[in-house]
Amino acid sequence: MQAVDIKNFQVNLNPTWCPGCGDYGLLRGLQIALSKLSLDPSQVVIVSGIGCSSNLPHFIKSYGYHSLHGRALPTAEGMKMANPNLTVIAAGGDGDGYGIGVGHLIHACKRNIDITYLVMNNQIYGLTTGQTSPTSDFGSKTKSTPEGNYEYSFSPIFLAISAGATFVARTFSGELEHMSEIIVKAIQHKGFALIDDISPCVTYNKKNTYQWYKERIYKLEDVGHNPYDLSQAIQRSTEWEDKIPIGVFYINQDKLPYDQLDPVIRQGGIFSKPLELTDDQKKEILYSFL
Amino acid sequence: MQAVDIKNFQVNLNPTWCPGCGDYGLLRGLQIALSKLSLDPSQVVIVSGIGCSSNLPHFIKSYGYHSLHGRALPTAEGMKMANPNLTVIAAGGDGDGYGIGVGHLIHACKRNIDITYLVMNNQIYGLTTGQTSPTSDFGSKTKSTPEGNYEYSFSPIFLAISAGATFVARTFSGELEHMSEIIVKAIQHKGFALIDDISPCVTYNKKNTYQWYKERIYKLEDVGHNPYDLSQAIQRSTEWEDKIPIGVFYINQDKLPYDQLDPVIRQGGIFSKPLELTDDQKKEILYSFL
Amino acid sequence: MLEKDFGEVVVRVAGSAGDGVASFGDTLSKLASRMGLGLCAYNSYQSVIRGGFVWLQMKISNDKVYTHGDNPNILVPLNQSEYYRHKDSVLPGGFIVYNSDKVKVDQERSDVNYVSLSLRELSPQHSKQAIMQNILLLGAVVKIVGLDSELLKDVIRKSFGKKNEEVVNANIEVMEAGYNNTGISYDFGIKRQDKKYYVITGNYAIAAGAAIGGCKFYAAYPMTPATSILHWFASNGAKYGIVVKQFEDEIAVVNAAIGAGFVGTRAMCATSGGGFSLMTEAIGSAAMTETPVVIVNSMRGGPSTGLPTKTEQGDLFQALGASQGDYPKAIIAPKDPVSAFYMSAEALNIAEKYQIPVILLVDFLLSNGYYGIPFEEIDPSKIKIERGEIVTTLNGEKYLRYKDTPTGVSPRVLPGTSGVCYVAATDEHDEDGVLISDVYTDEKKRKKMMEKRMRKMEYIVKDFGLPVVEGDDNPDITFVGWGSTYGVIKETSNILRKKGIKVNHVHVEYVYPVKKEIAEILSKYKNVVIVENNYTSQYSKLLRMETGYSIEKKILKYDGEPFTPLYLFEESKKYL
Amino acid sequence: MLEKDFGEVVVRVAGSAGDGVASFGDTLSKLASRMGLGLCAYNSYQSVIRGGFVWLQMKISNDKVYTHGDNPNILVPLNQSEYYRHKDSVLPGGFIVYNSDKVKVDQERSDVNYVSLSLRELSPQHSKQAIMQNILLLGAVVKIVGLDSELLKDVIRKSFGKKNEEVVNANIEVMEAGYNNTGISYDFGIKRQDKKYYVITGNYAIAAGAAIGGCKFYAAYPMTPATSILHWFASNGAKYGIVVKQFEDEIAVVNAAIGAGFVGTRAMCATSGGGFSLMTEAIGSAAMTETPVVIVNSMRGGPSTGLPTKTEQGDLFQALGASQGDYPKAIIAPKDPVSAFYMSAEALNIAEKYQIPVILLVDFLLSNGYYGIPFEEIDPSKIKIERGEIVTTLNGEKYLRYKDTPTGVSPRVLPGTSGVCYVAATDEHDEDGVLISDVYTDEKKRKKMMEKRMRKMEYIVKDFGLPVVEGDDNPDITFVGWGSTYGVIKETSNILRKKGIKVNHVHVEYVYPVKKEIAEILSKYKNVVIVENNYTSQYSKLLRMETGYSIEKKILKYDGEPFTPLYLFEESKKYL
Ligand SMILES: Cc1ncc(C[n+]2csc(CCOP(=O)(O)OP(=O)(O)O)c2C)c(N)n1
Ligand SMILES: Cc1ncc(C[n+]2csc(CCOP(=O)(O)OP(=O)(O)O)c2C)c(N)n1
Ligand code: SF4
Ligand code: SF4
Ligand SMILES: [Mg+2]
Ligand SMILES: [Mg+2]
Repeated sequence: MQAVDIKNFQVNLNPTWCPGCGDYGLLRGLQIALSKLSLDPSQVVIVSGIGCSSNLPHFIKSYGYHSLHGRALPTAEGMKMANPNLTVIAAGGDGDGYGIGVGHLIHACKRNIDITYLVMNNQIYGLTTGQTSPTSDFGSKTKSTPEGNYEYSFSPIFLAISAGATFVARTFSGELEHMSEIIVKAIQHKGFALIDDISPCVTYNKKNTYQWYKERIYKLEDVGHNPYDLSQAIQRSTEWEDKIPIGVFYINQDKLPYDQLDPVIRQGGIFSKPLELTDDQKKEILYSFL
Repeated sequence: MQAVDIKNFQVNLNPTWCPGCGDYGLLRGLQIALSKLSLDPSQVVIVSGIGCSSNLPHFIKSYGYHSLHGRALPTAEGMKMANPNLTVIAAGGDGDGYGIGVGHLIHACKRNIDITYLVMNNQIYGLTTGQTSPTSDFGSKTKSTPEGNYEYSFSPIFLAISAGATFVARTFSGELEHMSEIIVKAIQHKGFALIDDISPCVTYNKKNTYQWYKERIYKLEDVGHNPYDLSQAIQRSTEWEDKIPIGVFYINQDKLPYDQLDPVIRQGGIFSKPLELTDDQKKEILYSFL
Repeated sequence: MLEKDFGEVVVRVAGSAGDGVASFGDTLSKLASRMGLGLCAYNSYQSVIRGGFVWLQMKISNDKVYTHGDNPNILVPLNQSEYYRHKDSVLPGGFIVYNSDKVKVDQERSDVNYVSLSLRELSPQHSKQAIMQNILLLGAVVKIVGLDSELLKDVIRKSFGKKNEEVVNANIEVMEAGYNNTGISYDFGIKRQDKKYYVITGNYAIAAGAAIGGCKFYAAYPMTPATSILHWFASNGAKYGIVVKQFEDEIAVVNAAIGAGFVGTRAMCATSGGGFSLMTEAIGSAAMTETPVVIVNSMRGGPSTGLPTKTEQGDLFQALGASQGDYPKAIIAPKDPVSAFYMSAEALNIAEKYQIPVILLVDFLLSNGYYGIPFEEIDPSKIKIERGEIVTTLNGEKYLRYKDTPTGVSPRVLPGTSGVCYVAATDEHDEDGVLISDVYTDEKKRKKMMEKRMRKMEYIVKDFGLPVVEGDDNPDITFVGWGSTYGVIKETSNILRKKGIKVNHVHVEYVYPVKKEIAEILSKYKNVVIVENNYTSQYSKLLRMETGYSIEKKILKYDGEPFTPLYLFEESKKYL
Repeated sequence: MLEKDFGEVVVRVAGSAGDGVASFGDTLSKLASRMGLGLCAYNSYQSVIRGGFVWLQMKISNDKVYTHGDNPNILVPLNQSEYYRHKDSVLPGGFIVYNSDKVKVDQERSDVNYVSLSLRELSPQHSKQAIMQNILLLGAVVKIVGLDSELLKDVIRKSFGKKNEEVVNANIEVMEAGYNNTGISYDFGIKRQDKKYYVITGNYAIAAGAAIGGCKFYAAYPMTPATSILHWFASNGAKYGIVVKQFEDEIAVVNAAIGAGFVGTRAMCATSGGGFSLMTEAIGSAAMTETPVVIVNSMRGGPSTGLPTKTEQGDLFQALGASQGDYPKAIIAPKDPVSAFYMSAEALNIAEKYQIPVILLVDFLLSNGYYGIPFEEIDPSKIKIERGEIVTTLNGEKYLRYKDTPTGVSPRVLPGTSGVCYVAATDEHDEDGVLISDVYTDEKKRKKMMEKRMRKMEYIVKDFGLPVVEGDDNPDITFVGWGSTYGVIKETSNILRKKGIKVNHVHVEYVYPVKKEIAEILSKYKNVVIVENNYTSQYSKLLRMETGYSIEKKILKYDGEPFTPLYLFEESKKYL
């Protein structure tokens, strides 16, 4: 691949994350991936929700939309439907995407719309100073569960596959090269791609630290995982506490993305077309009421 | 089982459903199940959303709460947490539960709270006169997709399993005995139980008719399905167009329900306790601010 | 003698859901409009799919019609219970037209004419199809009123299309049986007119206005009474290059519309109060990111799920209080389908020009009522697409997305434009889009940005039109209304005038920001009465809060049904 | 000479998030209150976890304190940039206390005293722990002001607990190094008092009031500035038999609270504007099903995500316009932590007594400010649990859940009660709970039920207290405020009085329904000025809309920071 200079995607603003935050890793991995893909920053829109992680669009050069908590995906979908020529990337946290926003995630997976969704999963609500998230481990002590979390966590990988996502992967903010390669594939994939990035919160998650993850992480490609096999994918998707796989869990190339099925979007979207209808079209509309 | 008279669960009000609507089947199946369980109607609360199917609480004797579109589950969860002695049943449509309400469904599954959720799935939005629902088949022509639905439908069974539900089944409104047995098991199950009831809409869904279903439906117990086996369950959960399994897909007895984990709910909930704190407790609270 | 004006007739058909009440109305409306007659119809239906008590009433006239009228001249009960429920509503001298197979007449009134037809006898081969009674009875109505049965055949042919010749013939046959076996008729003075009418609902007018106004993205989640806008777009969108999408909920709907608006499309969505509640958070966010978006809220009986198929004007304060904090927005409420057509397009213009959310407030009555609209009143060439300032090339100068300008409006660069990049954020930000909420909230910057946004309101209100003021000088009574009550106030005013009372009528369509001139106009009149279809008189509250002008006299209705002229006439007596 | 009143001192500590600004304040507040001193602190922080410009200011006094004051007597800059940012704010004669390892003093002012300490020199063994500079500098502050360092040791011991003896000793050591190496002090007139204070934030007061008021179900989704209520309940709930649950979003939160309320529990939830937006649909539904629920909305800078950690009173209209249609609800806004404590319990009473949603409106300032509250002002025995009518046994008569009563309130039977069954519906229903929206919307029934519900408002408003009216007869100026501005108006009034101006102060806590008496009270005064922390003066709008009474003179602030006495004093000059 002919990469452009990563500087194309850098801005003159320091991230406001805590030193050591995993989100620096994803930011860097994304910048590497975009430069590998030789994309023009002005053809990329990054849409986020609210959370520490959701501040990301401010720290990368591209168009950005820093939307509401949990609403990155529908906002991104509207953009993609209106202008499918744009590379639309959604980004945010685990609370944002798997908590308040999980309904949109399920439907975006189902819709298989051509968006790449990057979730910086730190198993905690960072910006609100450390409450339980949907991926917080059972028993985790957080500010909202000081005696331990009484909910079993779910696997976002498993969930996304069951909802119909066609590209599902996990990356680790401590493995930039691996991450950037997967982001490249996800963006190239035609359809909805979820990347669950393990992005440690060094301030509020004292259980799931870099160290904790490093002891458990292994690469799917190292164990001969076949991402085109649904049952293998599901089996791997539920691994956690002992071993944590990263890499591409699942790819499905049989389903067309929504934007190639819808007759209007398929034609390059509405963006390039004039807004005004022709006189004949206007007449046709009115005459239908005769 | 020592059943009480089904009349205990009947009211003096005719359902407002169209003649032939599948929801009559679920209503009857539920009444049979409740009478088989010999429950006292005043110890049962049925909570619904909005939709044709969500009118159900009015047609059965018990306490009922006809809540908002998509919000049956959180309302029911609040009830169960406040008074775990009640048998709390949530009910509604596919739009209600898998569309607008799917985020709550995912989290109720994850939480494994001891509620039975009955979804009358007709693959259409009935009350709003026939638009696409999340379970509408790909290509279905509905009022909102006159040229055919461009989304792939998902399997609510698969979804619920991936989210952590511990009892997942499908019934058919044309098979009352089978249905009522499964509802009995679901209510007896300690934890979250989803029943996806195939409940044909005779008015707006001209594709997925009784006939269409009957040609495809088979019973899981007839093929030796083991509901304790996750991978078997998942494999069956994705069957549709050709063959449609009904029966219990999945049971997981390893996870405790939320209401038995939370230290306050576990003690029989707050309902029976006096509201007023003791003087010592009041003092303790205030002294903590000294 | 009929107490009605010569040259008009009111027909009411009553049955259960599934009985075909709506299609009876539909066919009759087509016939009337093709005869050059004016009409207005209201369908009072229920929130069930089958059963329930449904009635549709249509006023047909030689002239344009503004309401569906009061008591009917002709009642067509489709079943026994509806016969009982409605029989007393028929005006003396009027008609009750029924199928004697289904309706047994007792408790007979001596002052009305009973027209009895038996489907079984007149058309035995079709008597199994219950729905056939409608066309039989319609034939009778056509005969009584003296409408054109040949034209009706044409309408039937068009409705069922070429493919269904058998159905067409059956319908024509039965219709003729009804027509020919009705021995009675009455001269209502209804005559074919040399006029052309569209027959349109408020919702269709909104859809058409938006499509012609350049809407290219329509998102929705079904909700009565807004759903038929979705249906229109779903059936017609592709033809006109409009992306139409039903999302998983209203939150997704409005955020998707905002996303589409952000990348430069004209986007609209519609819902009713419950869905609007869910949209409010995003509506505030559009104001903060300065992204254009139009939200139609078609109000129904509230609170909560309330009366899903009934009318009310109860969501004004919801629109006003949508989302937290102070931010610029516009609320406009068309008075009839003609206004709905133009204002739908205008909403898109306001949204883009000021980069704000615009709320188009209508209600069940306007959304789903059928109106005959004279041809010349709908002129698509009057709709101009105004997008506000969009910058496509920059001459080297630094682009500030949120530049502080005299009007508060900052020229947009649309994503995809090369050489520029910015971030739009729902957090408070400076002119360049950089957050001022995270590192240091500079109080001066915050104040500047708040004032920049709110400044738009001063300009929007200047763009807004004055209220419609119609009627007599030195009025004995002045009616104030907003939105869908225009028609009924107009007809009531005419009734009052016939009694020698001088009436004028001030009707507000540009609701918020409030034009102060409205208070000035009203303060010239001595007997000002507000008419609202809600409990708390929301508009008069808004007016008082914004201008200090109080309207003390109120006629309010909140029982689910719309005002009718006689009802309003009776109510207005207390202020005369 | 210090321009401050004798007997009080204002200390400001400034740093970045993560520098320990809050814990500096916490320790100081504990010391002060244990010395019997009054205090009030405001923490101006940012919406980032690390970095950002954060400062906390505390006023300490021999008497009760109402605000965090204006410019400080003592500044403690924790890093270089904050030294520059804040140094000019110090009052002449004041002190700048700093760690010379981290802060280099230049641009020196000749009118303030510089107190320089080096952690590296004074306590080399702890110099690696940056956080230790705080206790060093606190030691210095204690010395300057003449606070009790022995008591401070006690506070340190309590804070770190017995398990951390090493940490305790280290902290005491460093504190003493600061104390002993500060050679300067000043007589602020601060003296140990024989008074007892609680130190409490508004949020803790709400939580405590609710717990003592019988709240047994608390649901939330984290959102600044409401989050610490959740933290309090999460840590303390189990002890008091309170179910505490963080749900997946605010929609689930409020519906779960309603569900809990339906089965007979006292339920509360809290959020800020964005989450409140998502709750609105359900708030209307609670009114329709007549289910008690209390929603706390702690306002922050808006619109949209806005200024998450800044203060504003901008959500009044959001509360007012929450959900579609007209329905009964109450909005109350405590003026300080004492009111917050009682009104939180009162909200639960109102909700159950009238079976309605009650909105408790507070803001960032009140929620997160620390206040010293004299012991006797918080008396739990004053909180009475009033549940309204609950029927547990029926003597054979037919139970009507929604019985039309003179007050509009229908006695409740709680689910689980045997012999009764009913359905509560968000659709319109009759007295027995049966829907009237589905089969036939009887207009009379609908009207009756609407009036039944709305009738509650007449009784609620009677229960409501009058506004607090304080101050001089024949005032030259009358301040009107609501919610958290009470303290600053009170202090400003005192400043004005010292200048010979007669001031009175009308403060509203029972916001909606509006008591008409408020207009009557205000109309007695000639120079009425409203003080609001928002752009559009939302309360004066509400007051005008409900009573017709206009307040034309306004002092508004919407830059994120709260009013301070001097600011308000300066602004009020234009009306004198
Ligand atoms: C509707 C709404 N509810 C709550 C919040 C408060 N809030 C801001 S960020 C956040 C959660 C952040 O967690 P996550 O998405 O995991 O991001 P992280 O900070 O961990 O990167 C919450 C609850 C909000 N902004 N909006
Ligand atoms: C927030 C909100 N949005 C939309 C609606 C309108 N609405 C009522 S029922 C319904 C869908 C019904 O479909 P489903 O849940 O499948 O139930 P069915 O009628 O098919 O039994 C919708 C969209 C509503 N009541 N509330
Ligand atoms: S709080 Fe956690 S998630 Fe947020 S910036 Fe700091 S380390 Fe990252
Ligand atoms: S419309 Fe469909 S779902 Fe609704 S009652 Fe009729 S058959 Fe049942
Ligand atoms: Mg997180
Ligand atoms: Mg359905």
